[in-house]
Amino acid sequence: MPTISYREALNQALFEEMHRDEGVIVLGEDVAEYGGSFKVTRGLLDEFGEDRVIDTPISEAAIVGMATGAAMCGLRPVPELMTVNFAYLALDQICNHLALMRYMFGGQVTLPVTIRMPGGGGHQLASQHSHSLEVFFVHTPGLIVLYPSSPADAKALLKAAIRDDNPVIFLEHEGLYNAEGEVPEGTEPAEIGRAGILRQGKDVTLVAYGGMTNVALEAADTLAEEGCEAEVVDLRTLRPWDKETVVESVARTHRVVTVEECPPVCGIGAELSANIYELAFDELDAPVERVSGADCHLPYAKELEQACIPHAPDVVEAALRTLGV
Amino acid sequence: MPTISYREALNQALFEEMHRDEGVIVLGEDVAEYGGSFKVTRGLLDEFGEDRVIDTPISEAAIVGMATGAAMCGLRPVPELMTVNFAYLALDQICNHLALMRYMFGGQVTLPVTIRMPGGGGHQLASQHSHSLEVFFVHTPGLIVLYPSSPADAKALLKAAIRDDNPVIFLEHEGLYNAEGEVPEGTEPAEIGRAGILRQGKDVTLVAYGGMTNVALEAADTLAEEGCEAEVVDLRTLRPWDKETVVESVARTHRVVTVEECPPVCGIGAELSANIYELAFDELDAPVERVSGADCHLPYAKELEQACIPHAPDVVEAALRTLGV
Amino acid sequence: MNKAELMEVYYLMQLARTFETRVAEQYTRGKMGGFCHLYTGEEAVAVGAMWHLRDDDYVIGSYRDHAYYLLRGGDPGKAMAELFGHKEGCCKGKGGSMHLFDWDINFLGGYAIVAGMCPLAVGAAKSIQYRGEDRVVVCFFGDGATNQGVYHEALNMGSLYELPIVWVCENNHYAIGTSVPRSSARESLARKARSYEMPTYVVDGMDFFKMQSVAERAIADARAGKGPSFIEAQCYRYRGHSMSDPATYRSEEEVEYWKKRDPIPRIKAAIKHDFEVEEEEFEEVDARVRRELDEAIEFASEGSELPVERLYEDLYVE
Amino acid sequence: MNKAELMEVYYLMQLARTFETRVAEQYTRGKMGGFCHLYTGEEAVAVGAMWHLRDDDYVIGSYRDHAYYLLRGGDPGKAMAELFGHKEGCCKGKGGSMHLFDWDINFLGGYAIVAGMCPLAVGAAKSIQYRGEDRVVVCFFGDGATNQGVYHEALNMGSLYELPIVWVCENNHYAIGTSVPRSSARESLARKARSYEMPTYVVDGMDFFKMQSVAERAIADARAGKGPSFIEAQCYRYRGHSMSDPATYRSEEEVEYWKKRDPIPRIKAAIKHDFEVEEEEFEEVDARVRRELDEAIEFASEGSELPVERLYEDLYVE
Ligand SMILES: Cc1ncc(C[n+]2csc(CCOP(=O)(O)OP(=O)(O)O)c2C)c(N)n1
Ligand SMILES: Cc1ncc(C[n+]2csc(CCOP(=O)(O)OP(=O)(O)O)c2C)c(N)n1
Ligand SMILES: [Mg+2]
Ligand SMILES: [Mg+2]
Repeated sequence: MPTISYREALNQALFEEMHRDEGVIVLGEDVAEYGGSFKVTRGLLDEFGEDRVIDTPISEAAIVGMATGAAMCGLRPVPELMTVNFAYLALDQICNHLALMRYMFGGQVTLPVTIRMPGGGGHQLASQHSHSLEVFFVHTPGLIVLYPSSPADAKALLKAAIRDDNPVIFLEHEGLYNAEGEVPEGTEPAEIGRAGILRQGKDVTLVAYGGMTNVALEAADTLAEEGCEAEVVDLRTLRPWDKETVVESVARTHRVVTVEECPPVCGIGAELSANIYELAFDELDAPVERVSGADCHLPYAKELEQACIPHAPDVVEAALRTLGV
Repeated sequence: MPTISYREALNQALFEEMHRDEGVIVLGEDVAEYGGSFKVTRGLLDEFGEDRVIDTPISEAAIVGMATGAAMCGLRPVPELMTVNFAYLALDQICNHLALMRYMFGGQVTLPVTIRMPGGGGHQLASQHSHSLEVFFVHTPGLIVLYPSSPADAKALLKAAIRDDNPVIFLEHEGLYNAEGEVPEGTEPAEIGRAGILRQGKDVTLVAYGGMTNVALEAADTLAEEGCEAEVVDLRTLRPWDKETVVESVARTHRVVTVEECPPVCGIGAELSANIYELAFDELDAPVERVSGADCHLPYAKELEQACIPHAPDVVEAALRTLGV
Repeated sequence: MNKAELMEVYYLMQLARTFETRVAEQYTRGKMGGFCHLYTGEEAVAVGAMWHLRDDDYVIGSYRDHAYYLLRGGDPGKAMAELFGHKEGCCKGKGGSMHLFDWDINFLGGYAIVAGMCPLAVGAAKSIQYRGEDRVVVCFFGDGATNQGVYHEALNMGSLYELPIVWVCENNHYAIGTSVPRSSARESLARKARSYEMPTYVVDGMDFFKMQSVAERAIADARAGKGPSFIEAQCYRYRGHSMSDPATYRSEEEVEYWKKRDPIPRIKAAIKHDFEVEEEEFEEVDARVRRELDEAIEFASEGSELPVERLYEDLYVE
Repeated sequence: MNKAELMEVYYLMQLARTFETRVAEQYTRGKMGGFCHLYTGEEAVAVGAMWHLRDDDYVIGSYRDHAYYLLRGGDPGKAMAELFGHKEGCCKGKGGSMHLFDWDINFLGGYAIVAGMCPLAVGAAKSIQYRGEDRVVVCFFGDGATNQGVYHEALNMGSLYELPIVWVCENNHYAIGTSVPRSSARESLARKARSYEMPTYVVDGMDFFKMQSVAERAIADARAGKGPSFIEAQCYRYRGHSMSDPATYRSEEEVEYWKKRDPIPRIKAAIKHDFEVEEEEFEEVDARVRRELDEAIEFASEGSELPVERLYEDLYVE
């Protein structure tokens, strides 16, 4: 199996889906001539021309709106927001138009839009450029939210997103673009809504997603050294998330730690925790532990910024707490 | 004590704070000549003049940005967003400017902005106009989020918000504007971050806020008929919420039902639930129950819309579940 | 235009006008809820703008949308049922007054967020251009919308990509209680639109003939691949902003001034001027409109809401 | 302008220019991280725009903000320390390159969201007007910002309320890799700004004299209560968009064309033309700049990050 980067995997998915379906178009700031700010759309312009690979002005709201209008009339647009931080500017179009038009119009429109956006902290980009905004999308009915953690998933999930007839928020982690991994030739679209088990274990379940899966895996390594076998679940789809897989894992391990990069209040961890108690109360041998991003904005200074992001030792500690160690 | 409406209480708070502090200005769409779309700002223009009560174009992002800039330079602006639904258009200015500037600039700016916005469903305003967006604000570090449920609280909390030196999101419930209640003469500002106990009880705690407190109170009445004494906690401040009061109540009742109007995923209920398990696991005699708005957009049709909003019987049912009935 | 065509114009104007009268009546009787914005007084704008459209062209607009829907050929019964919140409505009762929509007649909907539909129009036009079709998108919005950021983003993109769009600004001089000079640094909205390099027109929106003639040109340009145009139609809403607005911010004289320019007597007079028409012929049209609307109300009244079990239907494509 | 003044201009230009050279050097050595946008080539715009400001006037701008800070009188050491992420920095290391800020010199900050600072400028100007002061706000932003919705909202409001603002558009012809004609339906950004009824100027932003003269007028108007003005300063950034951009989208000829118009030799030549100046005098200034920046780097290098315990400091006013 070829080994490629997360970035290349995404790029391949775009190439393949654009070849497969003429309705797929790509638009966004600097996605065409410049090849994308993170080079995910590199080469598309040459291959598919400017009718399908469209550079836009710095107009996030209208980029999403344009994609929505085009989708309404039968295209399958894949807008890129240069980074997730700019999604704030498009939230009206995302949450108050795209996410609800099908519902509001009684099912008459189908809006197969996949909005790609890189996010996450750790690169000293400071407060305005380091958000993890998954909660905003996960909280919004009508959206599908995906967040791949590996090259293979990146490719399979992006293909699934593009083929899906619902609006999809496709989050990419800036820290993963250069991560390498095996990606099968002829990748098929992944199943949306299905979590993956990245490592099996019987003592504690670590539920993570996106950039946090590596943190969880690293924690699992450390835990293994201490004789604790951690199971690592990668949600992959944040909305609708895979309750079954999580609950089954908890039923095996009886302990759970959630790992999220976003701030904790009304976070993904809160959602997981509340549900796990509702669905698997009797399976739990210890309270659910949440490891989350700091409840503040990411500062520029390197060490301070790192202190805002969960690291393996935080997860290890939390796991050990569930084990009463 | 005089009995006045929630609307009048807010109006009085604005009058009094504007008299008290020359730095307080009000701005927004139709807030001056028209007196506000819900008439909360009625009379302010005549009293304080157009320098302090400012009609704006339909430019939500710039309204918030203008308030922020004015606050930075020493004023104490109270912008109104005509309804919470339009906050989507201003989220970049709210969450990625106002909420983080003090932090990002190392404490050099103080931003005493109070953004008032009416929200909530129940008036057949359909999907684009019926949001409960509290999660967006509660999830964002740097903001204070208030949501009064009675005329007395409306007045005391709005006064507190205006005097507070932090950015405050001040949510008002459209369904409460005509609600009447006693409001003391010479109301003092409320303490931010302090929940209230609206009704004491020993069997189950109902935690609600904003428009949902009436639902909880109604449920408590019904429960009382069945011999169950419910305690009703009104959060009043959603960020930072009063963990102490909630946990103390749970320690007395050992059972808890959360009641929120917003959709459930990563909702206020999830946040409460996760925390209650973390802080009071041993006090709980039953799993936390969450009653929330539907996980979909609010439709126009009357009965359908009502089915999206929690009602007293939903809360009663949930409470009885915690009691094993 | 021949007599039959003109009588059709008269019919459409009366249909749009009378529909609103009947809606107001039903609203007052509690048959519907929510916000309800009437188009009364502005009929010539929509009838004129849409007169030269083909069936396969797209129309999209704001929450003041009953007229757009009807003039596209929408069924008054389905519109009324939608306002009643009934499943027989064009959106199964989920959209209501502000959100009529009908895919079958290429009416891409009414939207409640001021200017929110402008980028959607850009996208619809992109799909036309992409497929090499010669369809056109007409996008209606108010004077107030020109102060929204996304409006500017959309107009810029429409021009940049030379898309087949006709932007129709219904300048009825007020955004709720705020008049244009109190909200726009430049009073000429057409002048403002010229930032985006396209033909702009200012037209008497109370006059069907002027309106259709300007629209004809704009539509033809769009169809011919010459890109977007902008029409500022000066008009007036006779009623308050919505059913709940008493509109005390306007003087009686001002309202009278505009009512004197009412487009319906004007079209009637124009027809009479050019052709031999008996008053009875107009009355027949009026009667037809009344009958159609009686039927619409009957149809709507007989309907019922979607059962609550179907609440989540249409949220996702399964 | 007398010789001393001109030599001060030369000093400011060299300070702004050399600061960026030293930043690039430190960046490459790994002394800082994140995004870092240099102002190299655009110095005449900021020096000219700010030349006639008083100490109590406000300046606000984008992430390409080192020059604004220094020209306001900011301490190069505090700026460099900020870039190093150290607590000695002007924002305690929390802001970094894109977010310099200094209350004491009325520099209201650099912002990373394109056009996001425009409404903040409106608010700052409102506070001035409200207090009856005669201060002025100068707001800097790029050509790309003119395609953002909030930019239009802010310009409209600035004009509507007749606020004391000087909008300075640094038209360096590119927004990252996208040139103005590929993103703006109208290439003249000044023409676009005319939608908002205010004096607009197009000026050679590579020429300090032209720049300051236009700014003088705009500032005087704002100070006199005549409302905002708009200046489109045509200029060029010599380097890529940020430290990580190789800028392959521009031809060498184009870069050369602009470098021939470099504002620093131009000011030097102008000074020499008008006054007797020895080359040594310039060299002394250069040496002074070098010394100040050496000191700045030393100061920054000796600093350290805020301790992690202070992470939550300044999130709320307690
Ligand atoms: C973004 C946004 N802000 C505010 C509102 C509330 N609102 C509804 S209609 C309206 C006035 C719109 O005026 P205009 O665009 O002139 O259209 P008209 O109603 O006159 O047809 C306002 C402010 C809204 N719906 N959307
Ligand atoms: C709202 C927003 N969208 C996208 C970006 C990413 N971005 C950073 S700078 C930039 C280009 C801005 O160009 P311009 O306004 O011309 O300023 P310049 O960098 O040329 O000084 C872009 C697209 C951003 N920071 N903010
Ligand atoms: Mg209007
Ligand atoms: Mg530029």
